[in-house]
Amino acid sequence: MTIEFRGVTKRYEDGALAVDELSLTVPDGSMTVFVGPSGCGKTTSLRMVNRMVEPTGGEVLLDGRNVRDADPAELRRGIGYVIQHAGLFPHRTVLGNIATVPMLSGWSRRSARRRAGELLDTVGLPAELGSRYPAQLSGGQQQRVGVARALAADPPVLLMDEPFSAVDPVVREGLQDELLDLQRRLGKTIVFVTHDIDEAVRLGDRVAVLRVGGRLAQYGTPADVLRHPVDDFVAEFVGKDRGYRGLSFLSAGDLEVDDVATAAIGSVPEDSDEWRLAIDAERRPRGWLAPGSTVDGRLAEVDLVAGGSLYRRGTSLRGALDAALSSPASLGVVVDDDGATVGVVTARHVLDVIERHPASVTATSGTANTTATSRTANPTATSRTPRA
Amino acid sequence: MTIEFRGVTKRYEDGALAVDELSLTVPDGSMTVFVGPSGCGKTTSLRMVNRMVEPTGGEVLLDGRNVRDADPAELRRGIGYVIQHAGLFPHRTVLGNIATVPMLSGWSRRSARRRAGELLDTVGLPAELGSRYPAQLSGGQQQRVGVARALAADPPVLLMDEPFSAVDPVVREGLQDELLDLQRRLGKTIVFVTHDIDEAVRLGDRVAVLRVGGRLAQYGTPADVLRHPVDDFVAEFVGKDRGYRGLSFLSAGDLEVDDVATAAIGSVPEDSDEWRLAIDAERRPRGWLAPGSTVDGRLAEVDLVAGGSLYRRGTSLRGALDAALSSPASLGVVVDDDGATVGVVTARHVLDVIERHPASVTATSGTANTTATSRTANPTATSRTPRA
Amino acid sequence: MSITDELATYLGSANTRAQLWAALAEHCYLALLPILLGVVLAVGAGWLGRTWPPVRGTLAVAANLVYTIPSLALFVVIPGVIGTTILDSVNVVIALSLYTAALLVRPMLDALDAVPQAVTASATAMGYRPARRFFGVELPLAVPVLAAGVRVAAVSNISLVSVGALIGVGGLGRLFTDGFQREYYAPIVVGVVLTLLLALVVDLLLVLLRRVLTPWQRPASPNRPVAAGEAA
Amino acid sequence: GNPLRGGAEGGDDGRIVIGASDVGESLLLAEIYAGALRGAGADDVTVRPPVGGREVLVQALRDRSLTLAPDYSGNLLRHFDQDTSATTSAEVYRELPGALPEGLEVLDQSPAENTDMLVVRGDLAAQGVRTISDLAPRCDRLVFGGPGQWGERWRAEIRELYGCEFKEIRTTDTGGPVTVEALRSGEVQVANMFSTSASVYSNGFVPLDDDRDMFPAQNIVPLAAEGALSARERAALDRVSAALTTEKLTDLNVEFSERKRNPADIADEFLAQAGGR
Amino acid sequence: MIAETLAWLGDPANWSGPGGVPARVLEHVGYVALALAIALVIAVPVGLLVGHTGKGAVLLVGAGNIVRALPTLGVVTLFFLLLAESTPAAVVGLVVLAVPPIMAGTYAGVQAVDPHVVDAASGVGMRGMQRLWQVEVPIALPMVLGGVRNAVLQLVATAAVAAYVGLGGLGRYLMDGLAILDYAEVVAGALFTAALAVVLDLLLAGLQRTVVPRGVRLAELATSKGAA
Ligand SMILES: Nc1ncnc2c1ncn2[C@@H]1O[C@H](COP(=O)(O)OP(=O)(O)OP(=O)(O)O)[C@@H](O)[C@H]1O
Ligand SMILES: Nc1ncnc2c1ncn2[C@@H]1O[C@H](COP(=O)(O)OP(=O)(O)OP(=O)(O)O)[C@@H](O)[C@H]1O
Ligand SMILES: [Mg+2]
Ligand SMILES: [Mg+2]
Repeated sequence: MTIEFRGVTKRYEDGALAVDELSLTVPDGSMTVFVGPSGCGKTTSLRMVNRMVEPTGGEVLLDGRNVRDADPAELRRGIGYVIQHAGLFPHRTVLGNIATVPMLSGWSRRSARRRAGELLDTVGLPAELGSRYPAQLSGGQQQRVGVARALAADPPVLLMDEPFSAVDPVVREGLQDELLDLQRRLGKTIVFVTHDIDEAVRLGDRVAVLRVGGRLAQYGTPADVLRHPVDDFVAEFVGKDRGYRGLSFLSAGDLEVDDVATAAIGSVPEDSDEWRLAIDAERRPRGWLAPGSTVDGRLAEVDLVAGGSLYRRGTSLRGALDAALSSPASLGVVVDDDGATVGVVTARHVLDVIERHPASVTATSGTANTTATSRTANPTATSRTPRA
Repeated sequence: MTIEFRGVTKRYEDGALAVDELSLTVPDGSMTVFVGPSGCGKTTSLRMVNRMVEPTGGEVLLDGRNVRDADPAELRRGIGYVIQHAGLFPHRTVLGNIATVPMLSGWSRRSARRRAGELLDTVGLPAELGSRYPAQLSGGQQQRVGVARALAADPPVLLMDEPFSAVDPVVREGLQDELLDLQRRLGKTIVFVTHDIDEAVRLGDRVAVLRVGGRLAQYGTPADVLRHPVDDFVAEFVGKDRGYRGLSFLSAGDLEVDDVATAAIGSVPEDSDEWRLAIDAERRPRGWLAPGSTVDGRLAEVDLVAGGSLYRRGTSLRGALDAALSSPASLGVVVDDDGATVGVVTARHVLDVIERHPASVTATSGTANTTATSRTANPTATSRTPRA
Repeated sequence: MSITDELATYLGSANTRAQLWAALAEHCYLALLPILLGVVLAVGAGWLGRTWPPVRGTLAVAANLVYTIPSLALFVVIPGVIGTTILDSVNVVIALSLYTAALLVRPMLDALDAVPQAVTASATAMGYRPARRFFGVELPLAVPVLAAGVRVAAVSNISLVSVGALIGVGGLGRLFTDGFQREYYAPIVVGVVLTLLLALVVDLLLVLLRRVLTPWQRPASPNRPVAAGEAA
Repeated sequence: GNPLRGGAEGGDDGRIVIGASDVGESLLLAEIYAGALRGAGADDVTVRPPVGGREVLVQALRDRSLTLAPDYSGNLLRHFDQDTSATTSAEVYRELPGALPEGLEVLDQSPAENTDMLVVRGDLAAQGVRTISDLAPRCDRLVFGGPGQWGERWRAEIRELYGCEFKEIRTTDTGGPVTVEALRSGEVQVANMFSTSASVYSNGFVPLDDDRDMFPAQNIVPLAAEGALSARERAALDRVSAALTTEKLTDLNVEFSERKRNPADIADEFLAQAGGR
Repeated sequence: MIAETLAWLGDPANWSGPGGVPARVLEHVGYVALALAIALVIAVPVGLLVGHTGKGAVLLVGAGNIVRALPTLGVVTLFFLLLAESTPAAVVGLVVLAVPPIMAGTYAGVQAVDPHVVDAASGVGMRGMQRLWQVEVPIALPMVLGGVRNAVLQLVATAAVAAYVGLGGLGRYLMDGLAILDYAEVVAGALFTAALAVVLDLLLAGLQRTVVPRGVRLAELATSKGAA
């Protein structure tokens, strides 16, 4: 289901202009992330989709139909909504929470709860959590229940308002992975709100950067926004590591992988004046053996220098560069999907690939329109902000 | 004043082991940051310094004297304490809050308030805020007042428990800068608690990474922790960008700065098939003029491609690499302290410098002791965690 | 005569015991029915305050005003207003219902306000219409706070019913007037003790009822404590 | 509905509700009536706890919340006929039926009397105050204690008959503990009490002789809602009234307010003695 | 009834002398003030202590509930018999009535002080009593006064029972009116009682405004706005 904002404006009763002439399209089956500083109108924009907020100007269309023409309650039952802290009903069990929308839509209690049980599985929660109350779950589990609840009636559209901001960074990353996976499997049209540019870039097919006052600053693919911010506001907002982060969107392509001297744990390595990668029986990297170091008898973990981050073959250049930079040997270890060592890369190889990449800059004149180097179809967006 | 933890253990009445045999020394005038996942005992450790929590084993020494021998209230008046959410007294004005400790210590009302006024300035707040109440301040301002209050009696030691966690990232960065500046000027001995590794690395002379169960995983300089995590827990905790982040601790040294073709805004540039850096009258970079682009008349901002991040000369290699990576021309712009263009660097130059850096790895055998590549004196620490 | 002897003599009469039971039964009826009615009224007020916020101020003021009227006066004036007979126990029931409602309106409104915004917002977003949301989500979540208010109201009611004895409808209160008239400690002591016991039992039952109505507040699993939202 | 209230109170369904005023012995009399009626076969008889004064009882009898209540002939007459000059038992009882409003009736009156009387403490009596006439010259220095409605009923009378105008008329209660306490402590010097009241004598108070017959005869008389009682029930009540004498009533009062016995128990004993059942 | 009440109010006899409205109001206020003063002396220290130390909260709530359940009429009559004096009996009954709300308000107020603030108070080196007086009490004041207002409302409404044991006050109109079914008098009594309660409550609200620290009010405002 395609979501389209057409010149949408929201001015609250107190005169605050929360959203100003927002126009953009979220194509069917894709995820758009609204990102921007606090108070820039992200939540307001999101809520105009399910009529929790009524626009004071413009219109929001779902598959071309103005949402204003739908009965609000009916409309909302067809749109999943997930918010920060999950907004779970504390007085209902996990299953009761998930079954809410089906029950509202008139399903029988039994089938609603059966569906809820399935969804527990979909979001990766064990079935025995079903009878718990939200207060008995961890933050991450609550968020998963929130997602399951939003999915319960199998709505084509999902709205998610900072759903993961209350959980700690590690759990958060796990939840993001699961959301990406879910999205791949279910193909919903998702609007996601966050104020964290990293999250936006990680999740979105497209990112809409809003500025305070509710104006769209830029709408484009994450690569676009990171690599070609339209103005200083966006540049500042995406942060000073944007060059490095932008590598996330460069595929490794023909990255040259070198062989590396290895030494198996348990073997008796000869002395050597080069760095050797210690590997175990499954060829998984365990650490580095420094040049000139001597090993008493068989090679054991205690003889090693801790390794750097690992680079999984086929992922973006960001990981490759970090692997090389973090390695004590300056050699980034490349592993396959099973974690077995494939070889090593140097930072220089990575730079080679970066340089070989086609210069993706097409917007040579100072238009503020977003560029077209999208991962998916060309987003329809109008950013009316002139270059700062 | 030196703070020393000697085999400090805290087991709460309910049996929870919050801190387990913690031993480390915070040298006089330095800042140590405790970092670790939620519940790892950071707060507990911190509060044992000013006896808000009494250890169940071991001892905490201030300049060699066991804190247990001091009167708690007296002790606390000599130790500044800043907590999350600032913990300001809502019924007192800003000045009243800051003057609390001097008044408790028997200063006259007048001198206490005069001192409070000075401190407002120290923490960068305008004097007119003095008569406001905490509820009338923004989160960032409240945090500043919290810091001022802790500084009021000019204590040699400051304890700060996630003081900036309630404010948004931009404000937070500002507060961190101010804290670093303050620390430079006042030379307090500071223990700082956070669960954000970025904050820890940014602020600390030393970072103590704790694991759940209250055990010290690693104690060392930020560079150390980022570049040589002692085990998988620390490696995982410091995150997967650690190679890149670790560049923060490599000085640019003899980084080669190249000249770059420039074009002044307002001039009429000739056509050219190389990237040219657009600069203004003060030589500040404004963006890039793409190869082969034509300019109608005088060069204006609209003709330009947005530039990448800027690299300030003399700062770490991290900024230099990002500047190169984020530049549409693959040339990172180097500026001086006034923001005027000095030249450009390429990613390759940066790699050259990285490679020329002395391999800082000295711990070639698998000891878990921290390495000695410290920014300051060798920290005294015992991490009893074996390699994972 | 010592008080124990006096009590023994007093309770020795079968007629006395029969009267005590009747008084106790009447006391229960007079104190407990108003709680039920008062809760219904307060819920109604809460609903009104939620759906039409401008009346909230009025509701709060009205509740406070009701509370300022002496119970005795209310007992006596009610027949004049609604046309019941003066000895009708309905007068007491109505008066106490009003007091209960007055006592509960504030906590009711506060409790409804305390329902986390995220929860109401997600209910709305899931397609709840207002009435269903109120009864299905907001009201249940207000129960813990409301329950605390009901406990106070119940105990106050049980104590207040006695005043009805001055108009001849007072349950155990008649023991006080009787003891007073005859300068007789026994009935007063028995009356006070029975009132306290009744209050204790009712309070206990309300606590149990609250537990039954709020299963989510029970720490069912050991891994996470549940925030206790109980007011004193 | 109210499970304790049943249907229409004091109605024609055979249910009998007996009321009592806040005069102490009223409850005792009500229990005696209740016992007598039960003896006469009425099976649904309740005694309500005391409520206020005559005004309340009359109102309740008229709206049939009550069926029956004990009353005192003289005051009852005055209640409906302010200007009556009847003072003797016979005069009063003769005038009563005519004075009663629609819906009320009185049964046979009992020879037992319980009149209002003014009492003083022993010390005042010792100064020679034995009658109200003795009291009259001192009235303007004395504080009087009595029920709330006393002033309205008697202030003018006592001024007219005796020329007594009290310094202050204070509200205590209807011959109950507050009155006793006030007189005992000297807070009031004269009080209105009742002739059968045990506490007058147990406290050493001295009743003053009503030498100009201000207080009318006060024979005990059952006041009933008209037609609410069967002939058999009326007969039972008449028998009880006949059996009750002033001495007997005073004795019963001692049992009630001095020995603190349950009024129902006292009533049972009395009725057994009087062969009322 | 309205006409009769107006007539009663218009009768000058009801406005003068020992039985007149001004005298009755004064008596009424007297009982309330005396009972309130005693209740404050009992309830506030207990509430502060329990709130400050956090010890005995269960006991306090339990005891509060039991005291609340004590029937005022029972207490008054019992003490009348015990003391053979009307005023102390009535006052004891009223004190019993006023203690629970004041105690609960005080305790809840101290207990509700943001734990971060209490923690900060200890952290800057305040000793127990300094923390209590300099931090907990000022912040708890709104709730303490809330409890007092609550108590005053109940006191004013219930001081009428004093009339039952022969005392004055506005309850006199209720009791005497009731005895002779003079509705006008009862209604007048009720009106004056209610009006007195409202006036006293307004006075206390004014007091609350002046004694509650501005910062605390601002903080309350901020949170209530946040919640709205
Ligand atoms: N109900 C409302 N009435 C008045 N103004 C409002 C209302 N809701 C939001 N606003 C204002 O509209 C602007 C946008 O608010 P919105 O909640 O959409 O921001 P946001 O981007 O979601 O911010 P945050 O990141 O803090 O959640 C803000 O200035 C806010 O104060
Ligand atoms: N007063 C207490 N009583 C019992 N256990 C406690 C108490 N305070 C803390 N703990 C427990 O001790 C452990 C360490 O707590 P502490 O507050 O020091 O952690 P922390 O590292 O500061 O965590 P966070 O990042 O969440 O603030 C936790 O498991 C916690 O549950
Ligand atoms: Mg928002
Ligand atoms: Mg902590």
